[in-house]
Amino acid sequence: MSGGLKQIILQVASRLEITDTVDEYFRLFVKSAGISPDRADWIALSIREAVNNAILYGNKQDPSKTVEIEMEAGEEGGTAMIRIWDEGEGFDIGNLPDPTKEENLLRPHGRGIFLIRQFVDDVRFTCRNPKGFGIELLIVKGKS
Amino acid sequence: MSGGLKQIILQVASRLEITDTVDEYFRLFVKSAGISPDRADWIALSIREAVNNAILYGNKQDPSKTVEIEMEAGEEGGTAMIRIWDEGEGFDIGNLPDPTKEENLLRPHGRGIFLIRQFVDDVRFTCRNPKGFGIELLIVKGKS
Amino acid sequence: MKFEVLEKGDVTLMNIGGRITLGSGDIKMRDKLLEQLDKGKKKIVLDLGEVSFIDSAGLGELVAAYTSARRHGAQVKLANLTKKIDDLLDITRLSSVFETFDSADDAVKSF
Amino acid sequence: MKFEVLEKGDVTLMNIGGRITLGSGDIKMRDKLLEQLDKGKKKIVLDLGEVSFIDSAGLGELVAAYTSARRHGAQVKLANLTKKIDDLLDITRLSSVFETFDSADDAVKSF
Ligand SMILES: Nc1ncnc2c1ncn2[C@@H]1O[C@H](COP(=O)(O)OP(=O)(O)O)[C@@H](O)[C@H]1O
Ligand SMILES: Nc1ncnc2c1ncn2[C@@H]1O[C@H](COP(=O)(O)OP(=O)(O)O)[C@@H](O)[C@H]1O
Repeated sequence: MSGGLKQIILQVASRLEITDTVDEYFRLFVKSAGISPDRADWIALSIREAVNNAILYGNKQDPSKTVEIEMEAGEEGGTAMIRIWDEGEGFDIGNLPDPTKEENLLRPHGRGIFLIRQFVDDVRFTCRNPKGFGIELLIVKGKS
Repeated sequence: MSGGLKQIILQVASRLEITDTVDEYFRLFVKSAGISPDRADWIALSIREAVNNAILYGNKQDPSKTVEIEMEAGEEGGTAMIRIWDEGEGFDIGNLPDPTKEENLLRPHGRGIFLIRQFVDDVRFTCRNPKGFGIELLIVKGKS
Repeated sequence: MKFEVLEKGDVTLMNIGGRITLGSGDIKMRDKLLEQLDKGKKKIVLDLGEVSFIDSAGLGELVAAYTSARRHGAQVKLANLTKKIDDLLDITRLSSVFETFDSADDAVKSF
Repeated sequence: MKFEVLEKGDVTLMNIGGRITLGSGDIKMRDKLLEQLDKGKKKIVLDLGEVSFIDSAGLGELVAAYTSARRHGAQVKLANLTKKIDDLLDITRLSSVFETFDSADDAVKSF
């Protein structure tokens, strides 16, 4: 934990407009968590992708369903963790087509998870009770 | 809930410097929650008082202890709720001297809870398991 | 989002500004482009110099622009990429799909 | 936090700027004031015009300034309150404790 902030949790309705609000909170979080500013834009993009997916696929844009974003600052010089939870069933993550393969290049979709994997240091998928699918983005704070 | 943000939860270490960080998050929250801007400064002061008390008295400035700040946006035009939790035992809230009484006017302390009561629409004290004392600030969003 | 359509000889130059992201900008770009394709325009340059931000949905729209154009026998080229968009095209290998130019002028002349 | 001490005849004018809050500004104000009291100053004006923010600990420091001065046979007056600080003094009834003035000049002349 750096500067005293340990964790922020945001609970938001499943509406696509909310990603901008989440972004504003992330920008504040970056300052307290000691994430390198040159990475912030790319991590912000990763969070947008994950939040959009949670809203679209996890919660099917049902505004009564909640998306929860946890941002954990972690130790100074250690790792920060960002988790995006939805109320859905998740999906078969082993089975995503690689968007950079020749035959997929002209598909208009399927680049979200791929981009996330490029910009954060580790991605994990996880579930919780009673129901909830989560994607966990790990950020090694020393890296730039 | 307004604009899609339902709730923010901040978990912070028990260090006095953290109140400025909490304030920054509150300023963002004000925008999403639809709290009238002319009240924001006074509610911000109330939050500072409650967070300082949680750090000083609840957690005795032990930085390993956590203060948790929940900001719940509530329905549009309804009430917002802000809860400040510490890991302490609480205190006898019925027994606080009135700082505006003649005999207390020259005391340097004892104005925090009094100020909070002036600026928010209701104050409740509450406990939770396994341990934790909370002060709950209710804000009627229509009021200015 | 900003859209400005200029005729440069037989080349259509579209100056795009703002964000191309899911739910904002993406659909609009598609509509504006189809309008030009329906008019029979065959040579199209998208000037992205003032695009502040793009996400995977925005990248998808660029790809859709490319394929719609091809279906109409037209061609889309990109100009004036910011460093961030350039990086995104590289990372997603879309740089192998698009012809990109440093300036709108260069792109217009290249047809 | 800003502290500036000016001599106006036998009146000590302290221009205070920034925040007077728990852990920042509060202790410093106390020290600066005691310094003046120890020098034997008896007439003190605190100009709060540039104080951006004050909390209950800051109000407590103002009270402590008042009582320390009294113990030294000195007097503290306040000048140039912002609307917010004025409201806080009213709400806490500290306006009945302090003599307050619209300008530092008025406060200095009032002794
Ligand atoms: N939170 C989620 N819940 C359920 N399915 C998901 C979730 N996130 C992603 N997916 C699935 O993974 C696929 C790939 O997602 P992504 O790489 O972001 O690309 P896109 O959103 O463009 O399809 C989605 O089409 C969807 O089927
Ligand atoms: N979170 C808390 N846990 C335990 N005691 C508290 C807490 N908040 C306030 N108190 C008690 O209530 C008293 C009054 O608090 P307050 O009105 O803020 O004035 P001050 O902090 O200046 O004493 C404190 O001195 C303390 O004894």
